Amino acid sequence: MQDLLVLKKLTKYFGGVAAAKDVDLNLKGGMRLGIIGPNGAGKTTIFNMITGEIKPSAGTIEFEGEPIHRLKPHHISKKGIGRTFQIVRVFDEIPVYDNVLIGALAKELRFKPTQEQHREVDEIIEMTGLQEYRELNAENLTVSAKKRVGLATVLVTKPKLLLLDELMAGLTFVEIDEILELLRKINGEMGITLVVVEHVMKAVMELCERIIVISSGEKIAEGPPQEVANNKKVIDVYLGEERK
Amino acid sequence: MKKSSRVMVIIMAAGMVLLGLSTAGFAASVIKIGYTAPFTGSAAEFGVNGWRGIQLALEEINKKGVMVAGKKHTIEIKRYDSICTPTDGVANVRKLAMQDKVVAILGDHCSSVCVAIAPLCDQFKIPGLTIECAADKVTKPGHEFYFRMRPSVGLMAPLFTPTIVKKFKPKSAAFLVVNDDYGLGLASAISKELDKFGVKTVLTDHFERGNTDFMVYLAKIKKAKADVAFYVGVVPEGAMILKQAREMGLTESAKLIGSEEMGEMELVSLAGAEATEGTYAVSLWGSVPGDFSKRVTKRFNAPMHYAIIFAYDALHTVTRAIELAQSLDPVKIKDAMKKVDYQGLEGHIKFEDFEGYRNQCKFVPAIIKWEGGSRVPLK
Amino acid sequence: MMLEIENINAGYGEIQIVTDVSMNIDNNEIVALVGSNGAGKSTIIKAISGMLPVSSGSIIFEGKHIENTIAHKIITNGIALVPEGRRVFPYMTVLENLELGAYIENDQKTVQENMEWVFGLFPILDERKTQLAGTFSGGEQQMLTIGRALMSKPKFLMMDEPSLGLAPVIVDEVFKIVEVLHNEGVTILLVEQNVRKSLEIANRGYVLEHGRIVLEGESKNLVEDEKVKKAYLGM
Amino acid sequence: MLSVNRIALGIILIFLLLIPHIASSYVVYVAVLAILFSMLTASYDLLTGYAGPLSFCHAAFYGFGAYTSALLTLKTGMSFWLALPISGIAVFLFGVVVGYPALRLRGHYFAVTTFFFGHFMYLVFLNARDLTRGPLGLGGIPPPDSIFGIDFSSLTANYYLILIFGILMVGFLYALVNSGYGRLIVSIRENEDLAEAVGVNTAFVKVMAFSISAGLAGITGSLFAHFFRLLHPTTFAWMTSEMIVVMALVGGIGTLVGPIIGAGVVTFILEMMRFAPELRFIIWAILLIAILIIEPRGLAGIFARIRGGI
Amino acid sequence: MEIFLLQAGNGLIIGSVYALVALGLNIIWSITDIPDFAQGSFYVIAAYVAYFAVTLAGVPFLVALVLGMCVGAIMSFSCEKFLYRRWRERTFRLAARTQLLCAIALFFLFANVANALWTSKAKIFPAYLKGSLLGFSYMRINVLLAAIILFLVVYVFINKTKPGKAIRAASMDLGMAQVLGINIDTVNSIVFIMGGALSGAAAVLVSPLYSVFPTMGDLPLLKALVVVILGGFGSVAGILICGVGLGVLEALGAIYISSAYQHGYSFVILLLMLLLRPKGLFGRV
Repeated sequence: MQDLLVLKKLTKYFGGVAAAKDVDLNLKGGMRLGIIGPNGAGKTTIFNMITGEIKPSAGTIEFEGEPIHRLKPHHISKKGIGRTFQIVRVFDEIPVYDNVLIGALAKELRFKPTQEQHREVDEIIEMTGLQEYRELNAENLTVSAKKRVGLATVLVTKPKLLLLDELMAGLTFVEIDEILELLRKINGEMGITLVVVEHVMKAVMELCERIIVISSGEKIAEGPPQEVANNKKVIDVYLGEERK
Repeated sequence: MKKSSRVMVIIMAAGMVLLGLSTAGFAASVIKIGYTAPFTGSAAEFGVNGWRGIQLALEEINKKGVMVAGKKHTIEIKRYDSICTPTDGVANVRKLAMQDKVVAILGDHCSSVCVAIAPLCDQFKIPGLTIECAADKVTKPGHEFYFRMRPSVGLMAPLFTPTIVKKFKPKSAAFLVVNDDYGLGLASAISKELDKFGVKTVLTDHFERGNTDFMVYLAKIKKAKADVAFYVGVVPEGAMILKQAREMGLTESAKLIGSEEMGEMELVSLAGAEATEGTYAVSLWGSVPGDFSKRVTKRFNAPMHYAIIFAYDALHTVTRAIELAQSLDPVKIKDAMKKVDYQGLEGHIKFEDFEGYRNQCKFVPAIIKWEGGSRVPLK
Repeated sequence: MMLEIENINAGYGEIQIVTDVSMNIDNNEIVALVGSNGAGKSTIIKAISGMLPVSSGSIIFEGKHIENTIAHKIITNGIALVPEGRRVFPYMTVLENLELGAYIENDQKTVQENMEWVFGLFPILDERKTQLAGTFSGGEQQMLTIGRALMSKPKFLMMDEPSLGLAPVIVDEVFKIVEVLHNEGVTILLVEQNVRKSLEIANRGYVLEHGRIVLEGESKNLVEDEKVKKAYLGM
Repeated sequence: MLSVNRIALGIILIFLLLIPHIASSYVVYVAVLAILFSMLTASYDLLTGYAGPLSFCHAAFYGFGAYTSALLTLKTGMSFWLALPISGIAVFLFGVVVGYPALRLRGHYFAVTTFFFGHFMYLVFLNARDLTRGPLGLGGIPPPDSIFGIDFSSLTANYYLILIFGILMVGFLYALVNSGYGRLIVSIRENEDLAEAVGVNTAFVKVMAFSISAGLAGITGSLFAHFFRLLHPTTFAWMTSEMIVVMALVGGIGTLVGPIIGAGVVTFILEMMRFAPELRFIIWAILLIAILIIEPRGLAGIFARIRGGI
Repeated sequence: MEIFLLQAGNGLIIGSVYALVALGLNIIWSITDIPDFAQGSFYVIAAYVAYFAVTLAGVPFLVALVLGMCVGAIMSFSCEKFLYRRWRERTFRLAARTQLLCAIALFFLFANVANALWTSKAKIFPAYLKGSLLGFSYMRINVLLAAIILFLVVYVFINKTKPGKAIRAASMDLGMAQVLGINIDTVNSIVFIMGGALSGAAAVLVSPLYSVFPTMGDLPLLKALVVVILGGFGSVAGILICGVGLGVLEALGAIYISSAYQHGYSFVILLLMLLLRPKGLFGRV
């Protein structure tokens, strides 16, 4: 089967500094991939390159066999890549329902939203557990609910690949568990491939089938969670090198 | 619709009903005369000064009282701001005619506004008297109810151009004019007249009101080597032009001739005698009586401005017409306007129809030369 | 006790990042505050330095309540900060950056003395004092930030991720400086993700996980503790 | 609630329809100006209230539409009924040309640039004398040609014509902002990056909002030209743009109803203040600052607060 | 050629006035993110105060200049302290927009106050110096000289003094500056005082050349905004170069292209620059 997402020698320089360097990645459809690494390692840079917010300095990104690294973010979104943001972003001053509806309309613009679109929005809202907030303005919600609104808005665009940037940050353990369950459902029932950048290791370890570790812009390890967690290089990166 | 919008819609509805109830007018016990003029914006000086002139005239008139049909009346002025824009001028006139029910309207000062309100005077059948609009089309072809004391630009140019040609024998002329209808109109009228005498216009340049730096324009005139240079505009810019022209040495290479407002003492007070020395100006009106100038200074602590004279005369003219008509019917006052024969501060005021003009006074402008800060009429 | 933090809660707007955190720092200690990204280390630093308000709890510095003090007043107590991401003033020279470090000091002589002291610690700054800070490499900028913080002759120095994004050689240098400063009598709060290195030089350590202190104690004990590893790698 | 709402709307409509029969021609004239300003603020609201960017050049489009329509009828003898849509489309296209580069700028840069653009267009109106007759004013514009036997040279007929267009325009804008397109426009105001990330072509939507807003101002300009039948550049100077911004703001942008009410309120206040010419704009400026201090969201914000009980 | 030189010199002088206003605007904008339109009205009021000081009280020009600067500074300071500051809270969504609108409202307010108090009639500022050099009057040359002196003063203040360095630090990293003990309220007050004083100085300097009237601030303000954007919040020198450059370009454009659009060139230059170099000619932000 063809890989869903292929990164080849993806590189990005800011000034003279390499935020990402020669990153390779093959991602099969239906996977749950975690990207971890210390602060400033370049995870978000890689994310932003995939979603088109920044252009790579070198290297290619292929999605379903098609190069996408020259496209604008909204084109990439239309191809089937959705994302959430590190600092939670919602459409502040409008109700939750309309937030999600915008996602549906961005996918398929109708002068008057169709019954089908309304139904989809309803479904997604129910799935993300936002029923009680439907009519509330998104800005008035808790962080956890806002994050779910962000997730719902992107889910309704029916992405094939979903990039989640620190979705768990700032949530309580209970909320994290809820989100994890939701993510499994998204992956299992909807068949959406997940890529998560996460600092809450517990979540990554529980959720992901495979993990890649980035440090100083370079991929230093790849493999199943347990293997990665016991990789000496990874431990060194996280905890600092042991004094020899 | 949002909830807050709903409340607003309701309040809007209530407001409109209230507005409707409040539009009923009230009866007048005095003679009401309207005055529309720019009191704000770049032309505000005209309105402000015009209002001074009207206040002076009003004091005199009300002290004496206006006898109409054996009854003593006083005059009340309703004045509104036109900001020198036609839409506001029209709103003023409509308000004066429909709400205030004035018997006559003074104003405006700006030609663009006069052009817009002149037809309205016909429509409402209320006589209007412009204070100082100069554009030809205000009285040519003219309107039955709209009057003008001062000559239009088209009337003026043929009267003074021959004097200039005879005196200076120029071969070329340059124009520096304010970019409004007055400036452009007068410049093209003079240019046309000069053309008849074979004087070529080598340069016409425009500046905006409020401009302060004229070095560019003056440099261009100097470059064009014109024999006479006309500057058409109002005193503040004129004073600047003269000061800067002297700074540049333009006064030596070309004869500078200012438009009619440059013939006022005001110019000397602003630019100084030195800057005006040896320049010329078209002058529209005679010398102002000294005691009137003193009154202005005493009452307003302000220098003389021709808008004061014009507005003063305008109110007196209208009052004269009311007394002649012996009626407060605007149509009768209009008819009486035609009979007014009055010696105002600015000259002889008598409205006539001639050469396609209607309700227009005839003044003959003179050319004056500035010498040592005083006006010396050119023979 | 130099600094006592009692049950503080803080965060950004409605997002609470740290919950009921209590810490103590004694005179002339190096205390390491470790924990994974997003655990809330920087939030604690910001709360102490007045850049973020605390919603409850107290911060007591030398017996004086300083919680929710406006940021520019904190430094007058003798607290200085080496911020995360260096944050030098890029279009100013090294000298100007250092002078700003002593902004609260009005006595020119003291400023000069402090400057000598800093130049003694970082000779490279002396060599390049007229160069624009923005043209410096990451390591050099880090030296400058530390030097700038020292210009106010602080009793208490907070360092937020001083080794982040630096080459290993430079990292070693930074840690060496921390030790030197400690020897000069400066109390230091070290926030680091380089757990092993920071615990090595620290007297005591606190481990922060998800906005709460999960472990505290002598640093040599912490180095060996499996919980630290768990806090980082989530096992 | 909806029924109250309908009744209120009904009262407004009936009142608006009755104005020429119960009020003097002065009031009718002011009402026409108020409706024209309402149309301008409502169309302005589409850009600044719904899409977000703060613009200071709406009067430039108003003027462009007015001059286009006037010149078409004067120079080619075209019928008003053709010149109106053509000028709307022309201004729309002009909006695309201007908006595409300008909207790449963000925040204050865009605002200041539109400020200059407004002034630049004023200079064009003033100095393109061959076309606009500059400060001499463009006169002799014919009234709308009679249609269905209605003669549009009277004030009353013009009032109804402009009222109908006003209602149509507000209806159109109401439908637009509540449609799918409207939601995408709002998404840009609320979070441009997020909108782009979920697949909204933000650059395109912004330019469209800008151009539609401009085009509607152009249609308003055309109506004004054939109502007033005399055009002068000062009518479209930056002062008018400011006025539109202030009216929209006083009412509360992003609500559509707010700016319309703002236009009515400000026009009304300025008319009431005609007796004190020198103080008119001073009071007006103080009023604006007061509103900014009390509630930057304008009357709509004040009403929302009253309702919210805050 | 003579005209070219004359005009270029003239542009130089006008440009230095733009640059003076722009300098204050630039510092204010880079620290507080407010395009302070109100500076245009401080310019007007300062000119009037200086005019009355000279004509009524007969003070020497230099005293009037200082007086004008003080008036500008006080007004600017008060507007920041009592108005802009209340919207500084960064979490407040409409902060930026509200501040901009307030600035415009103030600009409008003072211009109309001047109109109401002193009418729109231009007042001619008496000449304080006679004579000329190479076709430029001494007063005209003085504008340039004074501008250069003021630029030097600001340059020295910003670069060599402690408060100046604090201002520069605050413009680069507000948060860090605060941590180092810099009081941001004080910094704001200082920059607004500077801005007002510079606007006032520019106004009083040109008043004897031109005249004093309520809308006199419009053009310098508009041009100064262009200069700030062209300069891209650059250095003091960048502002001077942009300001003078714009002045000269306009002056020459008026002669060689068309004087009708003299005040439109800045827009064309601005638009070109924004499209080609969105960060300004000397941009660093």
